[in-house]
Amino acid sequence: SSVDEGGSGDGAGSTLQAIQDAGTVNVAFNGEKPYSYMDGDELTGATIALDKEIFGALGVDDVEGTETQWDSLIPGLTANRYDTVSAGMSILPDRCAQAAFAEPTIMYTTAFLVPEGNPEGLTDWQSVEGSDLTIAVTSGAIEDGYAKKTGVKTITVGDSTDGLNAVVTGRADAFALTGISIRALAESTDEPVEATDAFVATIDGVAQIGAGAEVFRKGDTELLEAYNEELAKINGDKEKWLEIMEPFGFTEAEFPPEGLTAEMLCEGDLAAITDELGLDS
Amino acid sequence: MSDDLQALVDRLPSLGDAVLVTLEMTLGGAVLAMVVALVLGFGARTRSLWVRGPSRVVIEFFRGTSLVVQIFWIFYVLPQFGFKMEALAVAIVALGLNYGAYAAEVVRGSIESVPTAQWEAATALNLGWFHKVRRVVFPQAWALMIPQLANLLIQLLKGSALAFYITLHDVFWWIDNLQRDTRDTFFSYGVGLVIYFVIAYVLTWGMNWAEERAKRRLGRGTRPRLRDVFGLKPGVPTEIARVKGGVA
Amino acid sequence: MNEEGIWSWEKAWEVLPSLLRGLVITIEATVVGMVIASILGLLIALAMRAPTRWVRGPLRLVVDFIRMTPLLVQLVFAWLLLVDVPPLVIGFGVLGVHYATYMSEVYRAGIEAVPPGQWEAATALNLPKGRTWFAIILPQAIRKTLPGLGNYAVSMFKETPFLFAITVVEMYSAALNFGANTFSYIEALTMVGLLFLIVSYPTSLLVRRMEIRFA
Amino acid sequence: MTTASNGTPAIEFKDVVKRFGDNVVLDKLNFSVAQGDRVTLIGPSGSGKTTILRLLMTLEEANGGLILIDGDPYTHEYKGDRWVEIPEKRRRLVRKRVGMVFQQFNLFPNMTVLENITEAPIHVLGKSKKDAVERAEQLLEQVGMSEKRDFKTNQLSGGQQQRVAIARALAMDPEILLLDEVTSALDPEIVADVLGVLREIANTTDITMLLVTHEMQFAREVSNRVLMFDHGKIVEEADPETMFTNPTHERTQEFLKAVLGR
Amino acid sequence: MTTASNGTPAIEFKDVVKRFGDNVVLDKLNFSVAQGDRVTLIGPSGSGKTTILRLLMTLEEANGGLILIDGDPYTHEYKGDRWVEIPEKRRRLVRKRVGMVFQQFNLFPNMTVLENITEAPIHVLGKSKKDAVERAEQLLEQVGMSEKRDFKTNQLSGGQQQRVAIARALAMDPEILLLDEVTSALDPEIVADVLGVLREIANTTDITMLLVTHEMQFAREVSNRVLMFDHGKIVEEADPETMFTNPTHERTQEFLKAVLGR
Ligand SMILES: Nc1ncnc2c1ncn2[C@@H]1O[C@H](COP(=O)(O)OP(=O)(O)OP(=O)(O)O)[C@@H](O)[C@H]1O
Ligand SMILES: Nc1ncnc2c1ncn2[C@@H]1O[C@H](COP(=O)(O)OP(=O)(O)OP(=O)(O)O)[C@@H](O)[C@H]1O
Ligand SMILES: [Mg+2]
Ligand SMILES: [Mg+2]
Repeated sequence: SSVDEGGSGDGAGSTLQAIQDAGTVNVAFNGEKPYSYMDGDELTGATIALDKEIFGALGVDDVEGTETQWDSLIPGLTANRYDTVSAGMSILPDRCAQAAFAEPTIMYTTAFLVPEGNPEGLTDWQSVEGSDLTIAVTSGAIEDGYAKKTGVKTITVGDSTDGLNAVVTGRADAFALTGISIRALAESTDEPVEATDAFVATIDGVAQIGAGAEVFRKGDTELLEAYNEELAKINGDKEKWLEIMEPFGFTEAEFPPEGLTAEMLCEGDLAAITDELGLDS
Repeated sequence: MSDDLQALVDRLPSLGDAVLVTLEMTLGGAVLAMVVALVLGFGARTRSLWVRGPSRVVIEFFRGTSLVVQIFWIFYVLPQFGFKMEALAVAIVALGLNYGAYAAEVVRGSIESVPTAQWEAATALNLGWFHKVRRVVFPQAWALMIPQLANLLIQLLKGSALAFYITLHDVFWWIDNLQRDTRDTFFSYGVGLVIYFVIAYVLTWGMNWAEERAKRRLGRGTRPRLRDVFGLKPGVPTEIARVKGGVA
Repeated sequence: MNEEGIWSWEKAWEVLPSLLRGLVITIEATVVGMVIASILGLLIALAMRAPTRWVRGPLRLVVDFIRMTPLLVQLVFAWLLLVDVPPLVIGFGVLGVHYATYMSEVYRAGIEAVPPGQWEAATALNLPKGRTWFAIILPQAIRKTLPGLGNYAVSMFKETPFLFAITVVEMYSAALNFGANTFSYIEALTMVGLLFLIVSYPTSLLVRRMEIRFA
Repeated sequence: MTTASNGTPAIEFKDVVKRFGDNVVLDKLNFSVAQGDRVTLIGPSGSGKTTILRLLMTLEEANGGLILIDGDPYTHEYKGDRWVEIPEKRRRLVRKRVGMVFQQFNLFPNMTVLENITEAPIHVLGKSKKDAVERAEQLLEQVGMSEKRDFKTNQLSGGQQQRVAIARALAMDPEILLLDEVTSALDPEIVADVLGVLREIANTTDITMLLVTHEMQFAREVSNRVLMFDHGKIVEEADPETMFTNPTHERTQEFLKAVLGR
Repeated sequence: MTTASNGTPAIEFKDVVKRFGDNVVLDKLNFSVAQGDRVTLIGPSGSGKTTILRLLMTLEEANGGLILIDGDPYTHEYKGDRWVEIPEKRRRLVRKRVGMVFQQFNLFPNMTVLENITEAPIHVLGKSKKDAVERAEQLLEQVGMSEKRDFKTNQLSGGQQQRVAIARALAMDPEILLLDEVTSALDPEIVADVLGVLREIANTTDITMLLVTHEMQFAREVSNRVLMFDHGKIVEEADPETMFTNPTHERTQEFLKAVLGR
């Protein structure tokens, strides 16, 4: 199996050096389609494909994976159990204090999973704001933050299947998650549910730009820089990016706009970013 | 449903490995727990405060903080202090320490339920402490302990489902994956229920057999009938109410 | 290793309020679950003494099945099936039923530990069955089971994290939530461990006191 | 206290059979005890003495034969030509007339001395609490335990517990009192004390007594008939004087020699 | 079997004090037992008889005073001018000379009859298994239990268990044998049997015996000295004949009357 034990960053030597010597990098993943998951015996997914490309360029041919629950991705990284986290984790200011994010690789939109026919007619965040609908959100996800800020009633579920169950059983009126995940979820089930169109949520008049990225240990600056360098080549070439990501259902909508950096997202001033990049929701 | 079955069949080959991991954790954890229980159980009833005190602290600590938190610390925090173990080892150590602390109370209680007169008779024959314990007291306490240890073993088995939290591919991980594949919680958890039940049942048989054997050694009980061994016999026999320290 | 070091007191204090809110749920679940388990457990133990195999057999099977399968799965099943019941109620109920199967064993042992001489004395005094149970046997049996019940209370307390699977945010899921948002898992989970210890240690001291008193 | 001294035996065993597994303890045992009689059962260990008392108290079920109390069938009766078990309800009516004191006292540890004694009169005989307490105090006086009425039973010595147990049995005003080695769990010096209480009861009431004891001196003093058992059979039957001074059967001689002659 | 009959007492109590909490059970008790003596302790319940035997077996710790076996200090000794506890290692050497038989037999239920007897000789005396088994069989023969050598102990009756317990104590070849009411848990008829075994041992060995018994007849037969205890003090001391027929102290008279005179 491709699942391996242990990161390469033990001791004093740099992680970059270590993985280059070994020819193997060990990435943690959460088994969530379409980001990073096992397909039979093969580790695959959009962020994995990206990793293979980038690490390959760094002279590391093998990308191995350690499957971990969402909540232990970061603790395992800090504990040197693996080298990076490849799960498209959102770049958030609080998180930046504990771990180092690479530059954005995927732009996030939001969507709702709703009962077939979308009885409540949900389209964007404004359609739930101020309503008395109950929205299911996954524990610690950005949508949870949106709901808190806008006073939307939520229940917290463990993972996307639980979110599906919450909608099917009527415990929640909708399940909010990233557009990509909701689309994948709706496709993978026979239950009478559907995905709404993805949107960029606007909270307090500010477009909630969100992006996911590879995560590194704080100390692994050298590896992070090397990774970013290779990533810049892909991010600078939309065709190349789509070539890698499209097979997993990603579209141009998820392509990170030029100029958007992890540092900006870590700052957390979304209004400033919108202005600077001239984005509009 | 037929999709579900297809997914189940596809995943069956990997079930063997998953069960193996669960069994390794359960049995490894149980063996370690027994060692821990013996050390702490006897430690907690010595007269010397220097032994009893630390034993009690360790027991209360591992019973008092929960298993998840212990696993978290051993797997994710200790490495940051340069103390790193393999995931399976971590699972076994955590399960062993946690359930060992519970089992220590069972051991202590059972040892205390062996009549003092037995210790005294052994002293009157001038047997040394270790010899008294090994040959006289423990074999009698053992028969009292088994039913409660059997309960703990089932709890330990269920506790091992936390292994996925530390990247192990055990039965629970397998079920979780089945659930993601099928998106059918009922189906996949139902399958999981059956798997855990079967493992628990087999473990219970083993413990029933051990109990009958221990009782026979004491000349109590009869030769175990098949029904005694294979029946889903309730864990706790009459004598247990006398045993202090109970399961928890 | 983080350059900030492993532990940040700031984060620890920051997470505390939401943990305490979760702790309230945790304690509620334990108390309510314990009440259900104590009563249901006793009923099961009594039903197990029914003279007919047609009661004992099926009951034994159900009890063993519940005892031998994971609490988490039972919670999720109940949550999926009982659509109209609030998750908190399901949590209390399932915890109670799950532990009732353990407690029934404790009660059974307690009842069987009442010396046969007590039954015989009651018969010799011609006391009716009900009076024998309620005035003679149960008062003696339950005294002996108190430590066992206490132990299960401590243990149930530490199994409440499973409630996260049915959307009940108790202490543990509050910690995970905090961790996911900030990546400060160490502080959050360590505080959870400490809070567990702070609550369960006095409880287990109390239980041992009872052991000594009722021994 | 007796219902009628019309010659109906207080206790009658007819062909009573009792087995434990393959072990036939009583094999068609026949004997009867007249009203007001004081009968002592003696015999080696395992001869079935306790079993007889337990059958009478319905703590054991007989495997055959009839047990009658005051002529009333107690455990089984013939109906048509089949054995029919007597329902618990009717059995309780008969059982009211029988009281028993155990070797191990079997007091209820969750109750005080007084509650032990009043429990059954209140809940079985339906006495008022006041009446029951009054009678209990009278009995406690009689067994010399008045000052201990509010003690828990485990604060009492063995001899004191046994005296409470005797009072408890008497509180039900039984016509028949069964006593199974009531002194053998007691310290030797205390034995005399408890026997004194029983002697007084024997002398002041006309209660029918069936007792098992190894205190031959006591048997001699209170009983008017002694039955020697061996292997569930009556080997010899006589008044105490004859039995203890001049036993005819060889087994009895041997037994008495062992018990008395050391 | 005795080391030397040079006049050193086999057992010597010097000012021995034993308290349980506030309850002073032995208050500066002094007495000694010569080698080969057979001494019976009598006295009412709670007078401290068992405590004396338990102190000798080191099952209790004395609170003061000296206990000597063959002149060797056993539990404490003066060193310089301070009490020093004797280490377990040396204590075990002295304890080898003492054997004890308990009222409740206390056989090990997890071992067979033979294993009960050979366990200590093999593991404490370091005998070979063959020798230990040989000696055990000889002892089983002596107590009449040869056919039961491979039985589990709970398959035996009380009397049989007590006989095995006696054999077990003798297998250690003790110089001093302590016997605490060894027949009082037995059925009356069986008592004679066990006493017979002890009588034979008394008659065929020169083992020093210290025994507590309520069987006055037996005390009379085997012992050459009787000590009457009350409240942890020796009230009277005499040869059995004098003690039982002509006790001088009032407490003794009263006690013997209660125990014998029923
Ligand atoms: N519950 C039981 N199960 C099996 N056998 C029993 C049971 N009770 C009694 N026995 C057997 O029945 C026989 C008679 O027992 P019982 O107690 O009546 O004797 P006993 O004359 O009272 O003796 P003792 O003087 O020792 O009290 C014995 O062989 C005993 O082993
Ligand atoms: N472990 C103990 N803890 C507290 N008190 C004790 C203990 N053992 C004995 N005693 C007390 O010491 C006193 C003497 O007891 P001991 O057993 O020596 O008396 P005894 O002469 O053997 O009486 P008996 O004839 O009843 O056996 C009693 O008052 C008893 O209550
Ligand atoms: Mg009897
Ligand atoms: Mg004594």
